[in-house]
Amino acid sequence: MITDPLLLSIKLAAVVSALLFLIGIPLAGWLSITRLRWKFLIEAIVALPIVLPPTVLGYYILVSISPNSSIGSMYLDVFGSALPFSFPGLVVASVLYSLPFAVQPFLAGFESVDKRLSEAAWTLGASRVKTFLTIVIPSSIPGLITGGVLSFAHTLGEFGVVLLVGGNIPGSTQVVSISIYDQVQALEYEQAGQTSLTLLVFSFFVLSLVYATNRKVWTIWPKNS
Amino acid sequence: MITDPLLLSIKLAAVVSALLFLIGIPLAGWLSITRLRWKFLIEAIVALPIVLPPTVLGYYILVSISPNSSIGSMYLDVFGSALPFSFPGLVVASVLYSLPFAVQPFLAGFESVDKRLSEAAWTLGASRVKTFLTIVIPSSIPGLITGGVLSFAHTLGEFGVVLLVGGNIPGSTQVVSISIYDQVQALEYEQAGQTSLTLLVFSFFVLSLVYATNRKVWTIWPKNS
Amino acid sequence: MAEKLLIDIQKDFPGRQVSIQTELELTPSWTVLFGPSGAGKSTVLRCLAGLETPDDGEICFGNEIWYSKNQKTCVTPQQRGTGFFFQDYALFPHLSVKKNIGYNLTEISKDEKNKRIARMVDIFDLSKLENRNIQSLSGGEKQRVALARTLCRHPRLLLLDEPLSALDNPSRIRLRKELRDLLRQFKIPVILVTHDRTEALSLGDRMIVMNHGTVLQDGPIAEVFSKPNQKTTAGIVGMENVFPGSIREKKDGLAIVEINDNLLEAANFGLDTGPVMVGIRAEDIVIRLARETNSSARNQLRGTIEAVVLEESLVRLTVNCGFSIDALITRESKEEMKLDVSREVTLSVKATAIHLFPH
Amino acid sequence: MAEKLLIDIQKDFPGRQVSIQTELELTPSWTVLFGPSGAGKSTVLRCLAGLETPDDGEICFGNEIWYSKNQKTCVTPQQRGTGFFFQDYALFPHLSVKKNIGYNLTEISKDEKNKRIARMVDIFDLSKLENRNIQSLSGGEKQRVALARTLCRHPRLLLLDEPLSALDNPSRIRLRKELRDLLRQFKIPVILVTHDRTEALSLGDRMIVMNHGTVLQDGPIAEVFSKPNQKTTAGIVGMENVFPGSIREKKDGLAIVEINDNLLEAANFGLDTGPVMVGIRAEDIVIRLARETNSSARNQLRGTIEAVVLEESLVRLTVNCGFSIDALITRESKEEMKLDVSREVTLSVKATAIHLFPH
Amino acid sequence: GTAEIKVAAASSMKLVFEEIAKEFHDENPGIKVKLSFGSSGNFFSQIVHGAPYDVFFSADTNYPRQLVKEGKSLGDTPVALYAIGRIVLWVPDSVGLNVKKEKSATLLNSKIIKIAIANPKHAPYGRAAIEWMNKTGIYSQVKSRFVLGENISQATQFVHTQAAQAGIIARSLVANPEMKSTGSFWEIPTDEHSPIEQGFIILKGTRNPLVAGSFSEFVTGPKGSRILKKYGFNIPTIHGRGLL
Ligand SMILES: Nc1ncnc2c1ncn2[C@@H]1O[C@H](COP(=O)(O)OP(=O)(O)OP(=O)(O)O)[C@@H](O)[C@H]1O
Ligand SMILES: Nc1ncnc2c1ncn2[C@@H]1O[C@H](COP(=O)(O)OP(=O)(O)OP(=O)(O)O)[C@@H](O)[C@H]1O
Ligand SMILES: [Mg+2]
Ligand SMILES: [Mg+2]
Repeated sequence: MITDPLLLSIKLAAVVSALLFLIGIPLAGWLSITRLRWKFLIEAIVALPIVLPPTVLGYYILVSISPNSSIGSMYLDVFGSALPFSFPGLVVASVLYSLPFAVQPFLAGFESVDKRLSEAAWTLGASRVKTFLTIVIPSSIPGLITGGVLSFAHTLGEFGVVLLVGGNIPGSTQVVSISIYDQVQALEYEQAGQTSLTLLVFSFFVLSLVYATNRKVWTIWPKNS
Repeated sequence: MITDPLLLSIKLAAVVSALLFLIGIPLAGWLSITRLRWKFLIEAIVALPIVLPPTVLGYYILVSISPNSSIGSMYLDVFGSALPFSFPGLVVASVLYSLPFAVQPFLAGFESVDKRLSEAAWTLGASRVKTFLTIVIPSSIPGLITGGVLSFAHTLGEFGVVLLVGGNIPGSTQVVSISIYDQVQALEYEQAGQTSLTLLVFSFFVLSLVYATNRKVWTIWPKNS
Repeated sequence: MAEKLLIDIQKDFPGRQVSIQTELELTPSWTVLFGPSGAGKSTVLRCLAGLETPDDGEICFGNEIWYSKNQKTCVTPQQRGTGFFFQDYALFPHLSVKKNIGYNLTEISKDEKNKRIARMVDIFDLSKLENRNIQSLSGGEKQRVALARTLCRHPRLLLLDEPLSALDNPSRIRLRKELRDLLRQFKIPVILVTHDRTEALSLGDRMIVMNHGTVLQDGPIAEVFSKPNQKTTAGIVGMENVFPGSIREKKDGLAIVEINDNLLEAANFGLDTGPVMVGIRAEDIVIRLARETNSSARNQLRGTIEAVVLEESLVRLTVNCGFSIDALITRESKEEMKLDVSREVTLSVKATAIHLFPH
Repeated sequence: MAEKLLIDIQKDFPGRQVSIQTELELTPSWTVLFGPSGAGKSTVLRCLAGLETPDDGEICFGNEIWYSKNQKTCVTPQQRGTGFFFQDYALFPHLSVKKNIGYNLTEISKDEKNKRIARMVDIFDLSKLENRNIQSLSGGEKQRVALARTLCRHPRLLLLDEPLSALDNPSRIRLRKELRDLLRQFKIPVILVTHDRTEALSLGDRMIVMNHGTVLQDGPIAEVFSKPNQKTTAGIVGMENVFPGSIREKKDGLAIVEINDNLLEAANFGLDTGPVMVGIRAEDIVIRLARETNSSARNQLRGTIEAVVLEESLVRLTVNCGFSIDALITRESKEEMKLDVSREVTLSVKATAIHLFPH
Repeated sequence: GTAEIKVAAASSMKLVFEEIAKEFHDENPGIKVKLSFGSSGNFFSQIVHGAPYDVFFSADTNYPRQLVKEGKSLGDTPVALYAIGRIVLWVPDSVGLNVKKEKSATLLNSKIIKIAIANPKHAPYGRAAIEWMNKTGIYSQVKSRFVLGENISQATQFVHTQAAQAGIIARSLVANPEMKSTGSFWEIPTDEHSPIEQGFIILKGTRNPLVAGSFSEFVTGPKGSRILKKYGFNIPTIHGRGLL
């Protein structure tokens, strides 16, 4: 079991990013192809969670997943443990909170893919879903990476929501952002500085890696004819 | 003078978004055309602020702009008032914090513009800057809007950084997210719910408007030949 | 009775309308959509592929209703199973040449798939490019890949939007020949958009001439070329003597071609006996009053002048020699030989001036 | 002495190399880069425009060094002031047709700017499309807009990458004629990439034939067409009799053309007196043993056979009538007339078979 | 003219100070009191870096004491107390336990899966809770069930949402009608943990030391004490400066 807050954060961010790919790509994909008149309302709803302060959002999430809410009791019945103050609870909350940071760049990426490529795939018999998976997604790598990076980093630094839904339990919900906060509150500035530095160095390393690889993708596919 | 926290938040978000366009577009533009080998490091640095918990980031920003720091004292000398615990201080902190949410989508947008359009503009004698302004930017509207929306919404919901740098002073730095937080802290759930709802309704309205307009942009420019 | 493709559609654009009404037999034949830039050719093709929804009318493919305004039916592009070649290629930039060609070939076994791709690579001379990425290809190379990709699927109706227009001359001539042969085995109807006369003549059985969004003429290709129904059409297709004929025999590098019971000798560039389209430019026909010998002009036809029309600095003679044929001569020649209606003349044509388009 | 454009560059691609070494006079002349798909034509043009940096060599435009590997110089595209026409248009999708054409026309007054745009709109027949957005244009319409945009700036070197290839036939013919006239006033050197023989012949003064990334032949256009230096070149350019000549006078719809002191009569389609390029297809020349009368073939030249070459089913005769001219006849004709080297013959050509390319 | 003071107070004191400020304003109409609430730890950082508050009412005595050390106190006067907090054990009705009867044993019930407390690392209420549990000897048995709020208000939210089934929270917060109607509490005897002393200082940077002084005197005076008591605080027997 992971007890180090940094590792826990990384695990959380990785799980959340992965889930956001799973949820965000179909959602953004649907938004990019639907001809629904009111799709902009859905786009707006997806972006809404950002405008609430995280702790407040956390409070509302907590209310709606606590065991006496319908969602919470359903979860309790199925999995035998409560959602709040657990790692799965953190995941649910972070996914909700970071959703717009994934969906928005995904959508921007999908919308900039030439419509004719999709049309070509359709006439080659590929279903809309297959076209989306094999043509649109691979042509939107920069957007997907942006979304992935934003949501990964955002989850790493997430604090308010995680604090409220997680309850700061060492080894299960005490992620690194909370532990740094605690250190600052306890006026342990030196320790806080060290933890922050570790987090920054790690993040810098990961982000650099992602961006450097992304760059390479474009070198393999030169843009000049 | 604006005293209502919601109006103050809107003002802050508007100023910050505007500044992020001013700062983020050149930065993302430079990143999109530079052939610098190490540009991915700069991309990583831009994204770094997200990974720190907002209050911790706020703490470090506070330390570095307080009048005992060099930046802070310089500002004090020039403008005659201290940066922290003032509206300009909030702006500085929010810009720093929201920078990646603007720069990333901008960059993804710029990078998806066909290289040949820029080349065409160059051979028509347009400088790199003019090309960027007149060709690349108008061709990346979805990315720009995504960046703008993300940073506007993000600033509206920003809490930790603003709390630390602003100090929750009614009428000058008490933005709506902090006042909702206060209400929740004081268990004034009903009032918090009302303020949240106002904020959500307002944001929903703004976001819908933005997305609906964005949609229209694409209807004016049909993609099929 | 062969099944038919019924097209009767109308598509509105701001300030412009494209409409077409025609019926094509679903036999392995070639229909050419011919017309100048902006005529609406691509629009018609896109409606047939299901990429564009017409604003009115219907499209029936045999018994299948592909589109019907009244019945509110619009079959998806996937279900139509047409092959579509895009004017600007629309190749997948993230896939290699090979993967582009084999895209979505899922119904067949892997072996069969590889075989098909290999055949396409071979036919379109792409062997050196197989694993290249699309962005590094030149314009012509891209076009060949796009053609290969479209044909690889054995579609049941092939829609080609100017497939050869960006190719260089040698490749174009080679592919034009091969395209027909190649498609013969697939036994599918083809609709070809082009604005190249030679391409239309070489490939088309039937021709639909469009201009400003409407159909000007619609009929067998020889008829449209030889008897344009109006001046606009004539201007668009250009004037030509075009006759359906057939190669009777071949000897010593000459092909003996029969047109309406007349035998002509044509230089033979490797065509087989069988039906051909015969084209003779009006300006290539030499008129004389008597038969002559000792000339390299091998084909001599006797006929009577039916019409004399002045055309700018030239004179167009229509001569009946069992079938009508046009000749273009200078005014001076006409004066010198005193040519006029009902005068009997000899037409002579060099074997090399008789153009055979395989059919 | 006119200034020169010196090109001596090499560009490496994975598995392919493009290199060229030549010198062009910076006079208002047309150089044609000719070659099949993938030959490297676009690459050379992009290096000249500064869009691609060569891997070795140098480019000098008069006294200006545009690129030099040794001096580590590479002038930006903006400073070079070349006009570049992109093979795939590269029109700005967010600007109207008019705004595309007038893009970055900042050095001139607004009045002047509008006048220029109006002129371009007129020349390229875009008046109905002026305010349309680019995405709604058809393929050919896009190409015309792109041409107009490039020419609107009066560049000091014009680089055209297949400017007419996607146009329909009537527009292509019209624009081919107009392009030369139009550019004459601008007095700029033009480098044209094409794989269309007629286009090359109509527009080019000089021709550089490329294949597989290297230059095969480089010289005056008539020379390259008439005397290809090797079989590959011959295959690429196609065989033609091409001579520089000039129209002496015009009468009764005929143009009297002088080639090497011989006078020929050609059908005149509105050309003025002055220098022209004269093209006669080898297969259009009729050979007979004696002079003849009463024929619509107006041009008769006496000459001696210099060479007899068998070509597949045909025979190519090279006849010297003061200048060398090739004729293509069937084997049967050769046998019947017993043609052989040093035999004297009469060549006759119809006035309509003499093709004049304005120069 | 009107004078203005800025008062920084712990967020758990929001209701109390809003009432105090109102009464103070009624008494001194010329003085405007601007209240800022937040975590005492954050106020500490902010004051160190020049935050423009006049008086700082902390939720403990540690942060103000540190500030005195940093030389941020007006005239270097030491921390003065203004209230003593109390903790209670609060259980939502839905759990179905009678906390008033079972007292500390409530926490050992298997229905109590999570126990909300404030983070003992920096929140005095949390520290007091731990101390009490140690004293009653249940600490080691319940320790694994803790969920930690950043401050006492958050701990309260945990139980109030019933995500946690019991909470050791401030007496002042259960007076809130929201809490009253949804659960019941048992007051933890004050002798089972050291007193939760809450101190304040007048800050050196104050522009208006007189007004700041009169406001803090109002808080510690009879009217302030009455309000504090009403919200469940005990009043320190000696307010005298220099006590700490
Ligand atoms: N989305 C659109 N909006 C407005 N007008 C359109 C749209 N699509 C096509 N058009 C117009 O309809 C007409 C027909 O276009 P289409 O692309 O079918 O021409 P085309 O015959 O294929 O020409 P080309 O040979 O140049 O490709 C053109 O005038 C074009 O401008
Ligand atoms: N970025 C690149 N990477 C790899 N190979 C390239 C790249 N750009 C061009 N090439 C190759 O260089 C060769 C020359 O390409 P170029 O585009 O100059 O041909 P072209 O003569 O213009 O042909 P076309 O008439 O088909 O446009 C081609 O084989 C092409 O595949
Ligand atoms: Mg078209
Ligand atoms: Mg090219």
